[in-house]
Order: sequence, then structure tokens, then C-alpha cells
Amino acid sequence: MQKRFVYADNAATSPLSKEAFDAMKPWLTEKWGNPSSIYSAARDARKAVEMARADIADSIGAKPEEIYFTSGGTEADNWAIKSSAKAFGKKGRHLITSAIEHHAVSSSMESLTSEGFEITVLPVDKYGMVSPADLEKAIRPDTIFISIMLANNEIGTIQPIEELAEIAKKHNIPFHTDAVQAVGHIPVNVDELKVDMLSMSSHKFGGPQGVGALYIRKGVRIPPLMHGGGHERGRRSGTENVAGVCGMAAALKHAVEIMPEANAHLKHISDRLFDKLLQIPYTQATGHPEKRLPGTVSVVFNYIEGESIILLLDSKGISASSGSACTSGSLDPSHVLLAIGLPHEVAHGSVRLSLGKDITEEDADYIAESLTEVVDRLRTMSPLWKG
Amino acid sequence: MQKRFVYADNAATSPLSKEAFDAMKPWLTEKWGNPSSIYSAARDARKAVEMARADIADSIGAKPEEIYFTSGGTEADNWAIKSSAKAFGKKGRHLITSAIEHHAVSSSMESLTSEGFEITVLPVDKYGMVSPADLEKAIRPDTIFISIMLANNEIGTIQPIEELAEIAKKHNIPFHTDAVQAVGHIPVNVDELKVDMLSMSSHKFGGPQGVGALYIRKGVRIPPLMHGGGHERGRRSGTENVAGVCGMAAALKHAVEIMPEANAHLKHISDRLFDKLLQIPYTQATGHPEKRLPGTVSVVFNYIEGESIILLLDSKGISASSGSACTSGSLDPSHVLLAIGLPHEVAHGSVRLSLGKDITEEDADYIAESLTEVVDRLRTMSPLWKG
Amino acid sequence: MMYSDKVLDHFQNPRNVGEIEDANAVGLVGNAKCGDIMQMFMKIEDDKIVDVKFKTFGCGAAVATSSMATELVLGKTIDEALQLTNRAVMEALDGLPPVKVHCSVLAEQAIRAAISDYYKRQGIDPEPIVGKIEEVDHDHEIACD
Amino acid sequence: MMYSDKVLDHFQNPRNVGEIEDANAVGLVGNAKCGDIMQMFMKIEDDKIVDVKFKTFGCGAAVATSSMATELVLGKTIDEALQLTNRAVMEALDGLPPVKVHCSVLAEQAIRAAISDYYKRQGIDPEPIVGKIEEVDHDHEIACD
Ligand SMILES: Cc1ncc(COP(=O)(O)O)c(C=O)c1O
Ligand SMILES: Cc1ncc(COP(=O)(O)O)c(C=O)c1O
Repeated sequence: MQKRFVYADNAATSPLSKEAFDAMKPWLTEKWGNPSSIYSAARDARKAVEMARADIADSIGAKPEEIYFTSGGTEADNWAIKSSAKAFGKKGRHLITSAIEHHAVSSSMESLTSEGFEITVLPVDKYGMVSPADLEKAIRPDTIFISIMLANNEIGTIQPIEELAEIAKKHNIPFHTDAVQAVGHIPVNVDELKVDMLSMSSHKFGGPQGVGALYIRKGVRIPPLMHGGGHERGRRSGTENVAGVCGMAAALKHAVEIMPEANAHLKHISDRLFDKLLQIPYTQATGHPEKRLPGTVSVVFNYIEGESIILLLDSKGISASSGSACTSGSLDPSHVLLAIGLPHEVAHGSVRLSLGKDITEEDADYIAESLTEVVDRLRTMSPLWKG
Repeated sequence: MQKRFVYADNAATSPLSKEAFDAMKPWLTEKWGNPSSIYSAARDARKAVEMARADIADSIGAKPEEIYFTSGGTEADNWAIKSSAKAFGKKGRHLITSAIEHHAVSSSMESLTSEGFEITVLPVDKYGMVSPADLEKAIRPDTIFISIMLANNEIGTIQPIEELAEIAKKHNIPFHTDAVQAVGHIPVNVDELKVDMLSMSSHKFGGPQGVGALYIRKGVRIPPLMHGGGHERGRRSGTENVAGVCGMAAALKHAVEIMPEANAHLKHISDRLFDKLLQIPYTQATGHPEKRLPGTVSVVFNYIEGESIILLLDSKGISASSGSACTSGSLDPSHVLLAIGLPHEVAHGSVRLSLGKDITEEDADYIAESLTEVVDRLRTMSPLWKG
Repeated sequence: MMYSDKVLDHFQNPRNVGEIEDANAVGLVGNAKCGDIMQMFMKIEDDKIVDVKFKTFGCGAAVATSSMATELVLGKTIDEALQLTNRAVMEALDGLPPVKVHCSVLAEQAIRAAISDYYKRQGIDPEPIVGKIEEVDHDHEIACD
Repeated sequence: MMYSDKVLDHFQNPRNVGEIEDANAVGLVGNAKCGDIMQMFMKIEDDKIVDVKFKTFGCGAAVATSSMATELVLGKTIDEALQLTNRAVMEALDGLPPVKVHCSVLAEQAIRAAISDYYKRQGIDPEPIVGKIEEVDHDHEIACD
């Protein structure tokens, strides 16, 4: 088995696409400008920002004036949640979310409890699915906001957002979805989804890090999280990151263009990889068998621990992650894996491979062979393995 | 007079320095990684981020663990102010700031009034200087936070922060300074300044847009503005912008290295430019005659309006601004110019030239000639001009 | 904030700038405090605007709307000129950024103020014909909106 | 979170992995729920640790601290081994990230647990000598800290 390098952690961050770099480069070399200024160099910067906004809006079926640039998915989530609490807090103090949200959502929610807000966390089934019936039951007269993610970052499960948002709509409750792992990876249309707010993050689909956006449906009014010079029509202050938003737009446009082909390929490779990995004994797939991100292959191996697996894979040239990158260093295994009902000791043995569109069959086979070897080696060392 | 291009709006945004681009490029092409992951590619990203942090800390006399990356100056200001209000709000509800702050500070302060905080806005003298005696008088038993900027973005005045912060220290009140226009332009040392928090923004000193930092002195505890994956030691969540922080650090390092030479040159050119501009009748310089940013040349021309001046300068190839870039489009003239006592109609006629280190005598002379012509032309058109 | 090419053209090459020495209709509107003052000079003969010039203190849009307004009323009858709306000025300029719409209102007012002055000089009360005109207020306590 | 080269080396090439068939001292510490279990096997002769092996379920640091701990006690007397602190294990590994310090504590405990077992097998109450050892708790209600 010839050593090769396979980056299989695209859900943590993806390499910048050539398209994104080409769109950014002029703004990092011969061009510059503060889009808020009025002279011609600045007007070019303004045009570039507005074209980026229009392209991004277009790719999720929104209007350009519904797209607000942020510094990433985290800011978009914080903004949607904290400012909705501020905006609608007079009507009620109850918010609803799910048990498998990214920390950007769950910690933002958590931060509101000290201000007298009450959070209901909806459970998920063994595939990581939120049940619309559970949402319906959880809604109270004082419920003012609901946030449920579109696609999960650890297990790839895709929620029935249309159904969930429809319920919210019926009760007149603003609905936010964290679509950070979905945008650029599966078709996303804000009208079909019926959401009022939607978060995205550029570096998850081949754009630069440190840029993202919050979609806010026309008519939905939440106060700024960032006060200042009144950029983004007064809703998000701070000098625009011209290179950043151009890179984000170019990456997204490209991702959407190649999506049908890329996803067919990713599905083929994922299936192949799952097939091989599930031949390893005491191994199970996590996430929904069909409603899942095509590039996410997530599994748990009994009797061994995820970080060790990742480190040994690394020595074989494979970059992957165990649970969320953010939770590395924490002692508790991922809340997502616990939420789908895995016992702690099993959840510790998780591996997420998030594949990029350029992955080959050979890469997949190399991952499978390497993982088989690594799992075997760690089990031999494990006091829990009586193999 | 041969047309030439002179960018004289570096205080709005500065072109990316070659040093910054070179530091960013690897992370935009062959390298990538989420610094929170544990495999080797990610460890490289982590190392790059920590080296950037150390370099930035070094250039302002701070420890690396006192530097927290943000999405820019606006976020740093919002964080310092809003989270200090949260952290110290139990002790009192009174905050102090100055009349010439950037909107990122003044609007953040303003946003707190709806939560029961009271803000005292210190006046400035005709040079834009805050008086330490005024600060001393404004302090009350329930004062919990003070924010006064280091260098003003419109008129370049540099405040006596050491004295002001010393007073705050005496009363045990956390002191924040918005140093967005100072860092990379004049020597800044957090220990000499005695500040507890300090904001900076990368694109003001040749770094990329969309990156900044908040210095928080060890021992000062404020809650996060951005909740999530627990990045930046739990204080600022969101995937790190690796290319961005590398660019920021390289730009700052370079700016600090060339500062003595660059500033001597800028002072020479500014003096020359002021000399020529003040020969235009009914014209006055704004800002402090000595305690000012070396590259900022700000003036007001009676009987004409700033935007018109900027647009005509633009047609001559010169990029400049009138008041703050952010206030363009507003009907009220800059609050800074009003605070230094200019009547409204005079304040409307302001021009700020913020020079870059590569400015030449010829550029300065071209600006002066162009401005003389433009002012003359607009005055001829002005019903207020009885020339 | 972005100006159309037409706005920029009328700002950089304003039509009809200046004063008319023997004008028989002069209007002055706006407020220096708010950063916009327009002065309109007209020569009206047989109910027709045979000459028009302006002077403006203000932003690019203020100059451009003044310029466009003079073009739109030159050669027109008083009645036609009074039908000029700020909307028409804006449309003729391919639009204005939202924050600059007030400039077009000012241009419309400047035309009415000049015509109002014309009637006054002839001893006719302009208000029934032209409507109420906001006088230039040199008091600095005015609120800019 | 970054591991030193030494930690990575001991993780990737762990010393003394495995079991000792005729061990006369076996200790098991940690908790699967918390993601760390270490098992230490020793052969003690004349108060001296003549052989030592380990098995570990856990993260990179757990494996590396186990490995380093076995190296540090091999050939030592019981008394010397009991003086091994988690700090010494960490130092020998050129440090550990703060969130991984507990692994070194576990490694120290694994050594003590094995020695404790050794005394127990001989009918000697280990507690006065070795101190109290936390037994492996298979109850899932334990709190990981
Ligand atoms: C589902 C989800 N939401 C939010 C985020 C936060 O995005 P960012 O780190 O770009 O702020 C991430 C990734 O980190 C994510 O996977
Ligand atoms: C003094 C001052 N503070 C804060 C800011 C805000 O910085 P940024 O736009 O990078 O968020 C600026 C510039 O816009 C500034 O000049």
C-alpha cells in the first residue's frame, strides 16, 4: 500500500478553490478600496461586493438585499439567535432548537438562558432526525424563535426543514436554519425551505475563511449584532472584506455549477467507502442512510478512541476528524453522537471522513485499507478488545 | 498639470502590502487547514496562527495570550464595549466615552442605553483633545467602563491615553482604547498606554480586510461576543481565518519596521501639503497641530461641500474622503467636526487626505494644485461664495 | 452609494451654471446647515422661461439635480415648469441613491421658488398658483432630515 | 491543541505494549465513558519491576503517557515507582496540552493500581503503602471531568 495524501476533512475547512483565488487575487494585489467611499476605485469595490451578493443570493433563491455578509457561520448563527431574542423578547421568552446543533447555535442559545430565556432542545432519532411532531408539541404561546440546522456537520443528516419551517410558519414563529454544511453541497432554496433566516460559511465550500453570510427574509427585522458605520444597510457594520466576499461568491457559484456531477461522484465514492468500512467488525455507520450529505462518511468503531485513530491516519497521510473539530480536547464525546443514542464509549470511537469532489476510488480504497489497519492496531492495544 | 493617480484615503482602507500578500498566498493556494484539527496539515495552520499572534503581540508590547483575533475593528470595539457592560453591569450602569469616537464605539455605547446603561460623552477642545480633568470629573461611583480612542480617523488627533488610562486605573475602572488608526502608524505599547483593552484592524495598516484583534489584558475577564466552538481559548468562536491573520501579522511587522523612516517622510509631505492648502483663502486645518497622525492632512474649505470636492478630486485621479467614509450619504456632517466646534456649514466642507508611505512630493504638489482648482471651481458655483 | 453615469456627467459638466444679471425670477432654497443650498435665476418672457441658470452649494446630487432641472424647464412655459416633479428630475438622471432623493425635491422647490419670486415681483400672490415655498432659513436650529 | 514530538513518537511507537502472561501485578484505571482506560501489567521480583506492559483505550496522550510511564518504571524498585508523579511523566514527554493533563494522572494511577494489586495478591493491605486507588467503574453514571 503506497502512501498517499488524502484530505478527508472538508467539513472542517475546505481548500480554497481556484475560482475563489482568481476572484480574490485582484483585490489582494493591484486593486483595493473601501466600498463605502465615493470615488471610482471605491465604486469598483462596491460593484464587486454587490455582484458577489447577487451571485450568492441567486444560488440560494434569495434576493440580493436579503444577504448580509458576516465573518463566518459562527457570527451568522450568533446574530440570528441573539438578535431574534432581542427583537422578539417582548412577545415571549421561549426558544426551540435541536440536540444536534453546532456549538455556534447551541452556545448562543445557552448564552440567552442567563437573560431569562428558556430553551427547548428537541431530541433526534437514531439517524439524527428531528421529528416534526416533536416540534409541533414543543411550541408554546410564548415561543418566539426556532433554530434547526439543515445538514449536520458530524453525521451529515439532512433535516426535513420544509416541514419544520411550515409548522413554525403556521404558528407565526421566525425560523432560522444553520445551513453552513449544506450550502454549496446540496441544493438550497430559501423559498422551498420556507426559512426566515439561514446561515452560511464560505470556507465550507471552497471559499476563504473568515467570511460568511446571514440570509434574512425581507420583512424580518432583527437588530444588528455589530454596531458601527452602518454598513450592509445598517444591519452589519464593519468595512466590507472585498476579497473575501468575492472569493466566497466565486466558490459558491462554482460549487453550485458542478454540484450535480460532483454529488453523483461523491455518492458513488461514499457508498464504496461505507461498504468497505462496514466490513470491519464492530463498526457502524452513523447518520441517515439516505438523507445525508453525499460527501460525509461517518462511522464508529467499538473499543477504540477517535483521536488515536485520527493521529494514526495522519501518519498515513490521511486528514480526517473525530466528531467535531471543535470538540477535540474535550473529554465528553460529541453531543451529536450521544443524541443519536450511542453509548459514551462507542461515541468516543467516531471517525468522520468528509470528502472533496476530487476524491478518487483509489483514495477511497486507500482510506479503507488504512482505517482497517489502524483500527486493528488500536484494538490490539485496547484493554476493552477481547478479539 | 499632468493627471496622475494618488490614493490618499489610506485611513478608509489601505492597499494590501506585498509582505501581507506573500504571507497569505500559501494559505490561499497550496496550503489549508482548520487550526482546531489535530492532523499535521492542521497543526501547520495552528502554528501559523500562533506565530501571527506572537508577532502582533510583540508589536504592541503584549503577550501572545492577550491577543484575540476578530473580524475587524468594528467587532473588537463591539466586543470590548458590550461584553464589558455585561461583565461589570452588576457593579454599575455608567460608561464614559468621548465625542469623537468612531461609530463602532459610539453606536455600541448607544446600543447599551436601551439596557439601562447611562453614557457620559466627554467633549473635546478645538483640536479634538479630551481633557484628563474632564474625565476625572465625569467618573462616578457607578462608572464601570471607559472607552476613548487613541488616534482619530478624521482629524488624526492623538489622545493622551497614558494620562486618561492612569485616571481610570486609580479608580479601578477598565479602560478600552480604539487604536484602529494608530496601530501600525505610530508606536503603540499597551503597558505604556496602561490600557486594559485595545482594538485594531488589519486593513488600516496594509493587511487584509475582515481581520482585526482585541487586546485584552491578562486578568481582565469579559464574556464572548461570539459563542460557538470555543476558539481563541473560549473567548471568540469561529474557525480562524488563517490567511487573514498571517497577512495581518506580516503587514503589521512590516509597518512597525519601516515606521521611523515612513513617519519622517510622511511628516515632511504632510507639512508641505498643509502649507500649500492653507494658502487657499477661507481654509483651515483641523486636528491637533502636533499630536496627530503623521499621514493625516485634514482641512475644511468654507462655502463648498465635501462630497463635491471628493468627486471632482476623483475626476483628477485623487482618492480622498470627506469626514468618515461611513458617514457619506448622511445629511449631518461628521460628529467629529461638530465636536471640535465647527459650524455645520463649515463642517460640510471637509476633506481628509490620509497619505500612504509611498507618497511623493510630486503627489503632494499635484494634490495641492488640484484641490486649489477644485475649490475655486466649486466656490464659483456656490451661492454662498461672494468671492 | 453609487451615482448613475448621468448624475456624474451633470455634476462634472453642469449645464447652465451661473447667474443671470437681469433675471426677473430668483429662488433660493435649502439650508447651509444641512449642506444643500440651491439658487435659481430665470428670465421669463411671455410666460416662457427663456433663460435659466443656477448656483448650488451641495453634494454631487445637488449639483446634478440643479443642472438637470434647469435643462428640463428651459424654454418651457411657467405652467409646464410648475408641473416638473422631483420624480421627473430623478428619472431624467437615471435615478438617485435613496439618501440623495431630497436633492431632487430641492431642485423642484428651487424652480417653484423662482417662479414664486416672479409673481411676487409683479404684485401677484404666488401661493395660490405655486403653493407654499420654504424660505431659506439662516437659523442654525433647523433640523436636517 | 498541539502534541510535542515526543508525545507523537510515544504514541506512534509505543514502548511496552501488550500483556504479560504471568504478571503478578495488574492495574486497570480510567473509564470507558470518559474515553480513557489504562491497563498495566507488571512482573515484580525482589521488589523490582523486571517487566512492564500496558494496554490503553484512549487518545494520543493516553497512549503516550502509558508508554512513557512503563519506560520510567521498568527496572525500578516499587518504592521508586511509587514516587513517579504525573508531572514527571509529562516532563519526560516535553509537556502535554492542558486538556490532556488528566492522561498523565491516569498513567500515574495505573502504576499505583498495579502495585496495589501486587500487595493484595500477597495478602497485604495496599492502602497504607499505595494510597487509595479509584477502581474502574463500569457504571455509566460516572461524571467525566
Ligand atoms: C454546522 C456548522 N455551523 C456553524 C459553523 C461555524 O462556522 P465558522 O467556523 O465558519 O464560523 C460550522 C463550522 O465550523 C458548522 O459546521
Ligand atoms: C477609529 C476606527 N475605529 C474602528 C473602525 C472600524 O474598523 P473596521 O471597519 O475594520 O471594522 C475604523 C475604520 O473603519 C476606525 O477608523
